[in-house]
Amino acid sequence: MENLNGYLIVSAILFAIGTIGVLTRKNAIVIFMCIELMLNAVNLTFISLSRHLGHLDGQIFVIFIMTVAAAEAAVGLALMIAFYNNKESIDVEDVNLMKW
Amino acid sequence: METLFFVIISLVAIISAILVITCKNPINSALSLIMTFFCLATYYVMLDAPFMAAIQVMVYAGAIMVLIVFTIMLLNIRVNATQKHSHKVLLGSILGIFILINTVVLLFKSQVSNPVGGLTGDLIKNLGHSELIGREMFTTFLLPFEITSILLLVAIIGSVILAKKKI
Amino acid sequence: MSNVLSLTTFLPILGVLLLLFIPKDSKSVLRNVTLAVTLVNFLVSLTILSGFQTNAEFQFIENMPWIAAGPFVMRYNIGIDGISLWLVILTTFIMPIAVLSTYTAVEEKVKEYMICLLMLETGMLGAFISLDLFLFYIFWEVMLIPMYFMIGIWGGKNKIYAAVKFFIYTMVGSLLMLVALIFLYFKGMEAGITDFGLLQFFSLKLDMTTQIWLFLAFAFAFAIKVPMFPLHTWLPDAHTEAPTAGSVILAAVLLKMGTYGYVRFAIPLFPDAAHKFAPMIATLAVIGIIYAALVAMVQEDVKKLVAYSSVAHLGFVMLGIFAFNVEGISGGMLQMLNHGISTGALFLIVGFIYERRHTRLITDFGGLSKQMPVFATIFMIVTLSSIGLPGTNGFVGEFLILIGSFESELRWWTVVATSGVILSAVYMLWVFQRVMFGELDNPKNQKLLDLNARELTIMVPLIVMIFVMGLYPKPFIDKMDPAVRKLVSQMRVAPVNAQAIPAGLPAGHPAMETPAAEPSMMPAGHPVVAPSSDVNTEKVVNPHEAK
Amino acid sequence: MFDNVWLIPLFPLIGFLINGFFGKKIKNEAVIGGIGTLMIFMSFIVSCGILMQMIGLPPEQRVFEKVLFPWIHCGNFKADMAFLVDPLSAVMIMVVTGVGSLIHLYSIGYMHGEEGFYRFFAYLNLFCMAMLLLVLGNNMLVMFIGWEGVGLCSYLLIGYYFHKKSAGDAGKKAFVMNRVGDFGFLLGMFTLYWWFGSNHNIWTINFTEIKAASHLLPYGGVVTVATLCFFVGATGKSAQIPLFTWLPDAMEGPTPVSALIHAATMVTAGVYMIGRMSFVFIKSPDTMMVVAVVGAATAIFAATIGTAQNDIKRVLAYSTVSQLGFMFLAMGVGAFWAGIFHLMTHAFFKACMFLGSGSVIHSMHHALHHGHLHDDAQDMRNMGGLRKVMPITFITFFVSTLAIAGIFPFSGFFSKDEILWKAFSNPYHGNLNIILWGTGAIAACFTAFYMFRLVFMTFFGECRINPKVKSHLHESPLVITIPLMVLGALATVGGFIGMPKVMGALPNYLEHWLDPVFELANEFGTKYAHEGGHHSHALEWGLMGLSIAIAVVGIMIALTMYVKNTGAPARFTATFPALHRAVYNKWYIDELYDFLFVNPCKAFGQFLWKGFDVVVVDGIVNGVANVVMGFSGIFRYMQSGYIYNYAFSMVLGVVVILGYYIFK
Repeated sequence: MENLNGYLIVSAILFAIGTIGVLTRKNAIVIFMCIELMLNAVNLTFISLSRHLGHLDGQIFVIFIMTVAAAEAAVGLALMIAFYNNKESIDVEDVNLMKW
Repeated sequence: METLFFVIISLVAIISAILVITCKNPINSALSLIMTFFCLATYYVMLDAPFMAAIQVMVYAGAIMVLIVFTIMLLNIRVNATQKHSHKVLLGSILGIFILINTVVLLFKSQVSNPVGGLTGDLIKNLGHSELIGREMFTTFLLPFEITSILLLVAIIGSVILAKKKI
Repeated sequence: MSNVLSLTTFLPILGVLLLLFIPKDSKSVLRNVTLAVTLVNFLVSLTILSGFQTNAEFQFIENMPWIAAGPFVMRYNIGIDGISLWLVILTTFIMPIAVLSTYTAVEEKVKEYMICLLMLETGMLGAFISLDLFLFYIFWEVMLIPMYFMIGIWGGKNKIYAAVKFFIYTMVGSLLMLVALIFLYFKGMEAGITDFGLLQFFSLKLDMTTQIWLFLAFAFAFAIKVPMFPLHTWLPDAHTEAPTAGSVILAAVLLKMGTYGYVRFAIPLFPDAAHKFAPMIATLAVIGIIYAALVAMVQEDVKKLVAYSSVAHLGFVMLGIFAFNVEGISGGMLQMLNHGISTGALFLIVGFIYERRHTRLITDFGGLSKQMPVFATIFMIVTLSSIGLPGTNGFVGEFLILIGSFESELRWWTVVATSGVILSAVYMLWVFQRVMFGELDNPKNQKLLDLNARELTIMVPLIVMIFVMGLYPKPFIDKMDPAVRKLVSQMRVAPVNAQAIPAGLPAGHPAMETPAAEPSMMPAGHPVVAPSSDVNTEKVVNPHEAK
Repeated sequence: MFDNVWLIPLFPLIGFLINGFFGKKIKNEAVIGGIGTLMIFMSFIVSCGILMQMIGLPPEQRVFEKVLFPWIHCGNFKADMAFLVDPLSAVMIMVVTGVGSLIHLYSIGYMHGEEGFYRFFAYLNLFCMAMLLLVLGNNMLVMFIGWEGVGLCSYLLIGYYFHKKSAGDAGKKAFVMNRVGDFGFLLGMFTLYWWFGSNHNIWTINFTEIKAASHLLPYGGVVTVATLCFFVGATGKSAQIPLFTWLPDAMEGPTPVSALIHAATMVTAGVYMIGRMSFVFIKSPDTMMVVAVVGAATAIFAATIGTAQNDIKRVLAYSTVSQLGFMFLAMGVGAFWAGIFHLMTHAFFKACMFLGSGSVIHSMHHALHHGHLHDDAQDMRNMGGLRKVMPITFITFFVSTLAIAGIFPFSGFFSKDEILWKAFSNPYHGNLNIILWGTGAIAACFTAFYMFRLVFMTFFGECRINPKVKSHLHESPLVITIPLMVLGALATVGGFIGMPKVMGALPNYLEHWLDPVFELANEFGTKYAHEGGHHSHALEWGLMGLSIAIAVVGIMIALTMYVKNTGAPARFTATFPALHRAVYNKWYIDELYDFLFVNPCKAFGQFLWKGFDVVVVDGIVNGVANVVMGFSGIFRYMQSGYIYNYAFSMVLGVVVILGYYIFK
């Protein structure tokens, strides 16, 4: 695997973009998507390193991450719907009950 | 050839990722994200992991993104024209870039070890990726696998309870 | 039945498990089951009493590995001797009474309340039987939490303040104790101690500076729990806000943790420091006696008054313990039991009228004797026990404390403390007069009902114990005597009394045990276990027979 | 018989338990009163048996100890529930059970129809038990049970009419003052115990053991401390200066209680205690002097107050205080047997007078009740001329008054004269003797005066009660008059058992009887007694005559002022208004105590609570909490509640930590 660094750099860039998205966007669904993006960046790292090291564990891990992501998507989106039902908005700036 | 392909895919992936975070309309973001996911699936194929690529397309691009798009449409969110906190964008970007710098520096400073497992491209070609994954999954990782099902069950119940107005 | 101690301690937890399966709406079932569990536990603890051999050794020992984390080795090491025996029995004795008192007092969240009570019982019992310092610490904290909830959830109108105050006060002390505990453990490891077992630490030789710091940390934690002046202000608040059963347990058992801590840990672990600080602690104890009595005198709330009287009583206990002789410490131990019974009874009494009138202000009452004669009689008896009238239990303990401390170095302290007997009569009789005597002029009081059968059932055992312990305290003293003697020998009392004894006279006083001829022994270790023959000789050479 | 000594306190205890538990159900007054009286009478019979047996023994064998069961054994300390029977306690149990039986009997009549009849008898029985424990105790601790027990019963019985605030207050006052005394008693006990233990390794509080070891005690020094402490105890219980103010207030209780507790038995406990420990007291000349001086001072002080009171029972109460002063005077001058002698005669005549006054009050009360009047049934100004309607009460009362005034040959004459003579002739106090004697004599004069004032105001002259109800006054029933007659007879002849030697008509039985008890004390006393204590018989006769003369003078003044010249008291009051007001208000002692002790204590308590507890201690505690809360009040603004802020901090943390590890 001569191109390992390429994959890792792409993964890092994607992760950074995801982070920026989480930090800058207000729309909860977009934030959610950015989180998915970050997870995928990590998945890419796992698989490329798994391939490089010649060991399957990393890929197994990715499967678990995907499962978690799926579960997270289900619960997170349900949360958003519930929140939207209450506040007529999914703007995270409206989520401020945990203040003080 | 392969390098060129890699660069093209990478550019597409990064640009669509940037689109994810810049598009005003969430639908556009979602479509860009799907694009990114497809790029990642391509990477997986290039990394001799066709099974992962298939799952990537099915689970992420297929299931999760469909769920997200449905949600967006269901909620019918008005697009907010103005981004009030420009300093937020600035600070967030700076931090993101710092993360990137950190990671890249880490990447170059550290030494990746030599292969430890016996997994080679030939082996994958001979046996098939799915079989390898399946064998590993149902032997060594059987217990986590089963626990995952519980996690999914919990998620199902949780989302039903959360989303329903009255139970 | 070798593990009867464990059984006693954890039976309430089994009860909790049982309670979990009972729906929370069937209140009477919950109450009865809890009562049954505590009663059974009391019966089980009686087997401990009957199996207890009257000697100075720890008995019913169970010693099993528990936690071994790196250098820290904690063992499940439990056992009792004459000192903890009666406190265990007191706990199991008070619990059914406390449970029975909640039958009508608590109507909300009955299940949680009962669970709290049972967990509290386990915590208290565990603390009394632990022979492993760390195990003790765990139980010490365990009993804090149910009590916190009991005050905070079922308390009066200022319950949150009281609960938090109680919690933080106690927590501050116990964290200091934890630090001291760990420090002590490292000191012990240098000397070859392998785990947190208490008995090993008794033979540990510590230099004076270490002893002083460790003693101060332990003493501080226990002083808060006792509580000693000036760390007592959590007590009136906690008592006033706590529900009746909570007050009863708090007064009867929890406060004893502090004094028990001194007897079991602070004093024998750091004897030299204890000696050094005895005058200071005695001063605080005496101030507490007078101070609490004066403050109690002017209280308007009956429960607060009783709470302050607790402070005064425990001042006596502390004075007795720091007399460092058999009379004083036995008196202190006895007074702990007495206080548990009579102050517990007083809180129950306050609870009874509170349930009827929903007020505790003294001015709201007056002339209740006419309406509630049985109640008046019981209140009278308990009052007398509390002020230490001869023939009731309060007298025996108080008297032994005073005579013990009078013959120790604390003579002048005793003189001041003795005047506390006047003040206690003043405030107790005054409150009795204002509540029970006078015209029955408040119309709300004219329809009060006398005690019902359940309330009588609660009070009768306490009244019986008041007289039994007052008129025939011999079995109580005898059982604890060897352990107390051993403690005194561990203390190596400074030969103050011995100086006055002309040489050649038979040793009659424990002070005589001090090896005056070996001053070099002073910083050295005290005997871990006094040879039983020593104890016997002391018994044989009794001054009366010697004369 | 000696072996059965435990029966003596047991019977009243049984009576207490029966009446206490079942009295309310029994309801029948005759049964309740009968049980109470019977129980104490049984004790009396046992006491008689013990006395008979003791008389049959030679003097040196008249001591018997009975250990019932071990009580407190701890370390060196050892106290058994044990009884001591010796001539002194034999006299005391005879007085207690004898007078007690009569008063129980009397109470059946007097308390008739009271709401808490059973309660009264239960308490009375309990009191007798405690008193008997007190006199029979073999060690200080058993004595102390009785000591506090009688205090308790006194509290309960004074507060018998608990709905009256004054009764509750009086009960509490009595108990607290007694507690002050108990404080002294405890300290005295501790001192003796500690001294014997640490110096001679004799750890004991047992009377016989202390007696056996008493030769080890030094003169003065620690003994003075211990005995002064004990004396504080005695002043509390026996209402001496400075702790006497509770006794007059104690008259709030029913009259039989006053007779039994506050005249015949409980208040004499202090005297008995000094008698019991005479061999310790005598070792301290200073204490003896203090006892004598306090006794004499109390005798005259209380007597002056007694002259101005109008409440019949209060006069008797002050008279009791004064007579107790005489007993302490006797103790203080080393005439222990005379003190006990006066204790006994006083029990007879004062009980008789109290019961007599009770009879009068009973009758007055009934009469006033008939007329629906609310005049004070105890105020002597409402009485007068009662001798015609209540002849038996009058005669017995009059006999007792003669006895207390010290008229020959009534019992009081012998005992009081013996005390005055010893005050004059004792070898201990040197020049102080004449002052002691003079004070005693003047007090005796006052006694005669106010007692006859009482008699004249109550039984002589015109009847001042509202004429409407005059016809309702009548003699009390037999159950009341029988005890009066018995006690009257005893007050008349009781003195003959202690006839002075110079008279020679009869041997001095009592002194010989008590000799084994006080022998040791007298022996110790000779160590520092002054020489030249021999006085001629002529002097003794002369002083005897003088004391009678003094009494007669007192009577004459009373006669002049209250019978012949009835305007005199008013004129006297008008001439010396300040003096009268001071005496009438008991020299403002109560007010003084309130000012000195009670109010400062309350104020100090208030200060400690509101000032120290709440402000200082809780101030610190809450202050710490407030500081913490103040800081968190600032820091909490970090919790903005916006998710992106949290995410931002989290990422920042990741960047910083990661950066640190990468670039370090």
